[in-house]
Amino acid sequence: MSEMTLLGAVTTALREEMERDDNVVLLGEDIGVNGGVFRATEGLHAQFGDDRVIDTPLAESGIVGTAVGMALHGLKPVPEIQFSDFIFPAFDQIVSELAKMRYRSGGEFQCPMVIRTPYGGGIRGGHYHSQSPEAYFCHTPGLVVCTPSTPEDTKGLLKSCIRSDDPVLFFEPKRIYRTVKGEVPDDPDFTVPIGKARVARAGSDVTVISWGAMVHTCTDAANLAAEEGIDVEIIDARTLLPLDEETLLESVKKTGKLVVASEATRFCGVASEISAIVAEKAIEYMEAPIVRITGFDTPFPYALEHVYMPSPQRVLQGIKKVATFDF
Amino acid sequence: MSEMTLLGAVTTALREEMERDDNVVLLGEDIGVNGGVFRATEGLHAQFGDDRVIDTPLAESGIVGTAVGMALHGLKPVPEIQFSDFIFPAFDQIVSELAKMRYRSGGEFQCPMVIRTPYGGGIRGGHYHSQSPEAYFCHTPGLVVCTPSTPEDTKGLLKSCIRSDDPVLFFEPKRIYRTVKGEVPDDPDFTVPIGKARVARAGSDVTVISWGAMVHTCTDAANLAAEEGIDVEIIDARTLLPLDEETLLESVKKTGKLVVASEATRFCGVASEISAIVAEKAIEYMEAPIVRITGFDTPFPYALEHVYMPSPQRVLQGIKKVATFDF
Amino acid sequence: MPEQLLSVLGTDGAVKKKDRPELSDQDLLLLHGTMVRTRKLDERGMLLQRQGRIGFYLPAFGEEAAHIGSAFAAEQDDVIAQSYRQPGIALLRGVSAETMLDNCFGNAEDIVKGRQMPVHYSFKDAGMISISSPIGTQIVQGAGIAHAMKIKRDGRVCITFFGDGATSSNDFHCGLNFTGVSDAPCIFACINNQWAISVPIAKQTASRSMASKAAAYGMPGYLVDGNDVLAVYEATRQAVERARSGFGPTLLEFLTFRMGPHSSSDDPSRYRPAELESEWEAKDPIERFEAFLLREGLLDEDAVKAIHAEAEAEMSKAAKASMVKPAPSIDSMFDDVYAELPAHLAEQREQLRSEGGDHAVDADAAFPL
Amino acid sequence: MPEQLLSVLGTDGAVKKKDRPELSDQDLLLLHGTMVRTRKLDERGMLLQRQGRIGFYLPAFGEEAAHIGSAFAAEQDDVIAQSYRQPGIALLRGVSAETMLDNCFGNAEDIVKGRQMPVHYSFKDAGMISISSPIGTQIVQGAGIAHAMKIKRDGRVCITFFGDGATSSNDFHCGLNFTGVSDAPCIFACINNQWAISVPIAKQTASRSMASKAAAYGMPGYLVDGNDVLAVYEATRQAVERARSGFGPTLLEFLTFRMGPHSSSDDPSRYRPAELESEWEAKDPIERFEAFLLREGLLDEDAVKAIHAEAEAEMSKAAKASMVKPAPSIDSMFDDVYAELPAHLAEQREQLRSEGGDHAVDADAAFPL
Ligand SMILES: Cc1ncc(C[n+]2csc(CCOP(=O)(O)OP(=O)(O)O)c2C)c(N)n1
Ligand SMILES: Cc1ncc(C[n+]2csc(CCOP(=O)(O)OP(=O)(O)O)c2C)c(N)n1
Ligand SMILES: [Mg+2]
Ligand SMILES: [Mg+2]
Repeated sequence: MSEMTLLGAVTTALREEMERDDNVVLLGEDIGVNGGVFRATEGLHAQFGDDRVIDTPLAESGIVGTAVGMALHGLKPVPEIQFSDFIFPAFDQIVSELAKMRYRSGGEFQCPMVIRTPYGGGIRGGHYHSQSPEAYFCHTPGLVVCTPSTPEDTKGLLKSCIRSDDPVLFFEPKRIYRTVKGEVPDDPDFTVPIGKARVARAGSDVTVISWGAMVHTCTDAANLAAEEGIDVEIIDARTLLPLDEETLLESVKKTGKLVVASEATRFCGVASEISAIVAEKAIEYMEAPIVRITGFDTPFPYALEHVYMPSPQRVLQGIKKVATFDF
Repeated sequence: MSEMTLLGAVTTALREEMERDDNVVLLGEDIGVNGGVFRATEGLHAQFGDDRVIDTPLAESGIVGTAVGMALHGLKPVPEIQFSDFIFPAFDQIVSELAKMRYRSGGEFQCPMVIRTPYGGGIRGGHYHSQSPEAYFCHTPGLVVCTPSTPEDTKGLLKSCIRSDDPVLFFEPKRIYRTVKGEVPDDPDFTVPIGKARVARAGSDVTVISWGAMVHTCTDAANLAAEEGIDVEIIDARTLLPLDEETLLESVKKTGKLVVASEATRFCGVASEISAIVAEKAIEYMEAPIVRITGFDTPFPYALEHVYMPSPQRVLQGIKKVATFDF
Repeated sequence: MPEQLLSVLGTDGAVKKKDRPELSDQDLLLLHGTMVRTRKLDERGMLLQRQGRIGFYLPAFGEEAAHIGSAFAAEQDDVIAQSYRQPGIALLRGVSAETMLDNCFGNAEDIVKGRQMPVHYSFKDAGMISISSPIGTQIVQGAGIAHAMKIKRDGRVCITFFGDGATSSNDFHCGLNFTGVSDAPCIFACINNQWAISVPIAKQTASRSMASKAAAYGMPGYLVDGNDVLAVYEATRQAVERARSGFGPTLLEFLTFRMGPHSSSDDPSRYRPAELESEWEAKDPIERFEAFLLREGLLDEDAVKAIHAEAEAEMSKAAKASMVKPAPSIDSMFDDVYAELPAHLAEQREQLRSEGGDHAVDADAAFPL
Repeated sequence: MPEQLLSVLGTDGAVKKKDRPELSDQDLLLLHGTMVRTRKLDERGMLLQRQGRIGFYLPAFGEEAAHIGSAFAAEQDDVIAQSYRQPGIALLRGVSAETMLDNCFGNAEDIVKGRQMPVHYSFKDAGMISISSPIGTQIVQGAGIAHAMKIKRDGRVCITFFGDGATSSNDFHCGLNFTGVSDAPCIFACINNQWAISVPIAKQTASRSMASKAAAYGMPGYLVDGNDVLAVYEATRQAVERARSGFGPTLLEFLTFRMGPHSSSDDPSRYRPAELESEWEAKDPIERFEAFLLREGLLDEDAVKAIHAEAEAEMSKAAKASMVKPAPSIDSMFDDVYAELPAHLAEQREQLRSEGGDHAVDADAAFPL
């Protein structure tokens, strides 16, 4: 085991998988000599050279489109989108091409790749350096969407994703890149399975499901709730698509109360999907409304970021609402 | 009143608004001399000329980006995206620019425009001529999303949208462009309000909410249900963002049973949002699971389109499930 | 000099000795045969659509020289990333007409399992990647394929085909710009048929030619007579040789004319003059090549007729065979979304199975692509 | 001939008589004063960031001639669509430094209501559209603005500014291609500072120059010495005149150098050699212009010093004034999403109000743009 930051876990996973498989190549803006603007690829250009760590021109659709071609020809590209807010120029290549390639070719072709991208608020980035766009990709069959919250899961999931045959959107919670540290297994074959949630905290009164940096906000909220005698179970979804419904449903059937917490804007977000799944499959167990604690349905503001983002207190409010609800 | 098709209502609304306001301009691929591949702009080039009916180069991001600039300089553009499946190259201009312009400029600028685009399946169009991508836009604060289902609403809503100060995605249900006909008011100031749902059929046992071509599928299902003694209320959402929660909640509080029907893929779709709203705000009234009848979570298939798309029978199955549910 | 139209074949079929590409008689006849077969396949496709047997078809009338001549300059293990309007490449690379029509019927033997519209082929064994509808996407993918070839040093090249309309796409810009920088072995082959559905090239770009766009990406560009199969072949051969030798990408523009409608849904009389059509009919690339073959004595009139008749028979037979095959299984709808079926799709498949397949909706067939 | 670098000012400040643009002494001094004020504003912005008073800053050190000289060639009611790195245009057009710093502080008097990061201005009254972070988006918007001008026949032109990195964007391609066809009065002004964060132009494009990309769109392109404010002005003046007279768009490339970091989050020593930086420091556009003004007798050394000191004082005063203003109201977060507040946002605002504003999260300040 080694202690590392979440960012360090990204770099370690990339290095290990590049050492393991010559077909793994990285491409993106500023990822070479500069090591990425967050330094996620620090040292990799020096170690693997120009052919495998490629600084590209400034065009996300070119990055993903090129990566699709590379994957079609047998490489395993791991493109970086510098901020997830800048993924939209690549949306067509992701939604129309990457996601559908295996299906539309009757299984003749596949495009395994991992699109890594830092996401989320809390770094005073305003509109265009703070968004949480995971729902757009979750609405797209054929994609896998992952959102780790710990260094261990980051390393293990990223490695699973690189080894997977499916195209993955790997959303890295940049707010906690450096602030969250943890022990991570050194075994180069340590992986975390795609599609499996993690019970981050066991509890019996209320289920809280979340992902990415919000898991830590929820943990703070759960601690506050404990002081008020409410025992919260936290599920870290880890993979959003395909979602681990089993773990979710098992928990809500036990607690009968659910809070879904997400940084993203609410309307048509992943929080809504999770709520809908429960309302369809376990409504008879529910003893309270299903509460979503999310970003507001406005663009992400700069100066008011601290009130825009769901705080532990706001999550706590949701927990208390469902805990005390009486039909 | 005049009888017209849904397509005719589009053309009529465009013509009337262009006659009313010189700032209204159309742009898109093949919309000029050719009148659009569906003929929605038939005759408008001849009537209004090159300056106001503009055939563009083949680039949706260019179409929307140009329209954003035109709107910034006081025109009221109505771009056409030939099929909604081809809107994704324009995604960045829509999500990053159009939707956020007023907010990010502190209200200095706005980009009123209506992006018209035919959507949905049922024309044997396969992957790329059949999708229902409305949820992507509903997850984007700042946009208005409309989906009419009748000629009257099409004319009235499109006119409201063109007169609105907000940017609108106007999804036209192409499957019923020519098959659905109806009486439409001739009054050039006839409009239908944005953000208001319509009770398409009053009923007391089960609420079905839908939009676009699916409203007709739901009507067929409701007729089948009636034969089995189930009285269905159908809500035609008409506007998806902002959604008319009031009409929806009023209905489900009455019936206690809800089926949400949509052509789009399920995961993170608008159907899920509607379900989540009810699960959050009216769960105590619900007497059955909230059932979503939607497209499957696969790309849109060609040869199996007829089993992919929700049929009246499939909607009926959902209606019966909630009607007969026992906690 | 992009502005000079490279041409080899005279309109009368005459060729200057020094211009004649090094092609064996067999090669020349193979080129001709493939062009004729492609024409007949397209005629059959249009007929099947008019008969209501398939929902849609999209022909390449008039563009046979441009795409077949070009693809002929690549080796079989070079990769083709094409648009929907180069059917002849598959025939050239040994795909049977029946396999292609299986796709148009979307039947159980369709390689893409009936999932895409007609003419959206995928022929991995023939080195041809899956075709999609969105315009231009294959251009940057071709750039990526070539970039992978460069990294793998596998000695291959990629040719990506696209239309004049596609030069306006984001992916054209990205594909050429990235490849200018990477120097990957990619040939960008623009089939300029002068129309993007109803939009003429003058409304597509103000550039003097498509070929001249190459300079913006630091690569050579050549304007080639796209109805001259020998010029097309030779220009591509040289580009392939440069790419394979490590000298990087080339943009080729093949100037031609879409002699038919955009697709079975299109009516060109709405937007282009009949005279223009007759003018270009006179330049039919197959007739022009046949003039050459006759002049060279490689074929006589009877042989030409026989080749046409044989191709016709081939397509008729293929259509008959494809027509009777069953539809794909309903279960197959859930395969290939992911490498393994995830739980939610297993559940949805179960749900569909439980319906017993009787919940079909009616779809109406005609629509414009 | 795009490849010829257009230049007027010698490095020693000498100008050939025939090359000298028709600018009054007052104009020349205004240009100089604005360049100096811009430099001082940027220094102040960087200082405020280093002091932790603002979260982020992005300077235009070394690029003052390129953007100020260019914008000076437009009339006040011509429209500017710019990127985040042309602060001098706002100063030139009469926006006060305090107003600009209000944006950097995101305070209650910030025109954009504290909603965007520092340097993301919107100055409608000064004819400058809202700046956003995504690279290139303003290029095609500029094309649209110009297209609207053409339709409205209002006699205006639009200048859109963008970096070398932005030439790779989809919106560059669309903006120039659409305008080539529409012939709208748009000037595309590429500030080629040779870097896109850490990526040098050689990795950005293989094109010989950015100006030479103009041919791909059927418009003229000129490569201009971007550290020579007179050449920049004159090239733009001619382009504006052409556009206003109905002769369509022009692409201008101003070759310059980003003398500072990309932004307060960037450390250029990681990716570019110090020697290169010193080489370009010697070409400082302000010093070069001052050499001219001294030589022409428009200023003497003392006057130059006074101008710098005055600009310095202006920025210090502006910073002090901005610094003490309160934050925007929490309620304001829900305004301007729509023209009218929809029900769901009213409800969310109510919810936030009910919290009493005590649910704040901690945000850490440093991050790379
Ligand atoms: C992104 C996108 N936008 C629009 C369309 C609709 N469409 C299909 S073909 C076509 C014209 C293509 O023209 P060109 O690239 O010249 O190819 P051609 O059809 O002439 O071979 C259009 C606009 C599409 N398929 N994809
Ligand atoms: C679409 C997009 N991708 C990535 C970024 C991150 N980013 C910010 S500035 C920049 C470099 C821009 O370079 P250039 O266009 O040359 O302008 P300069 O900063 O040199 O003025 C990058 C990559 C972004 N803002 N937008
Ligand atoms: Mg064409
Ligand atoms: Mg730059």
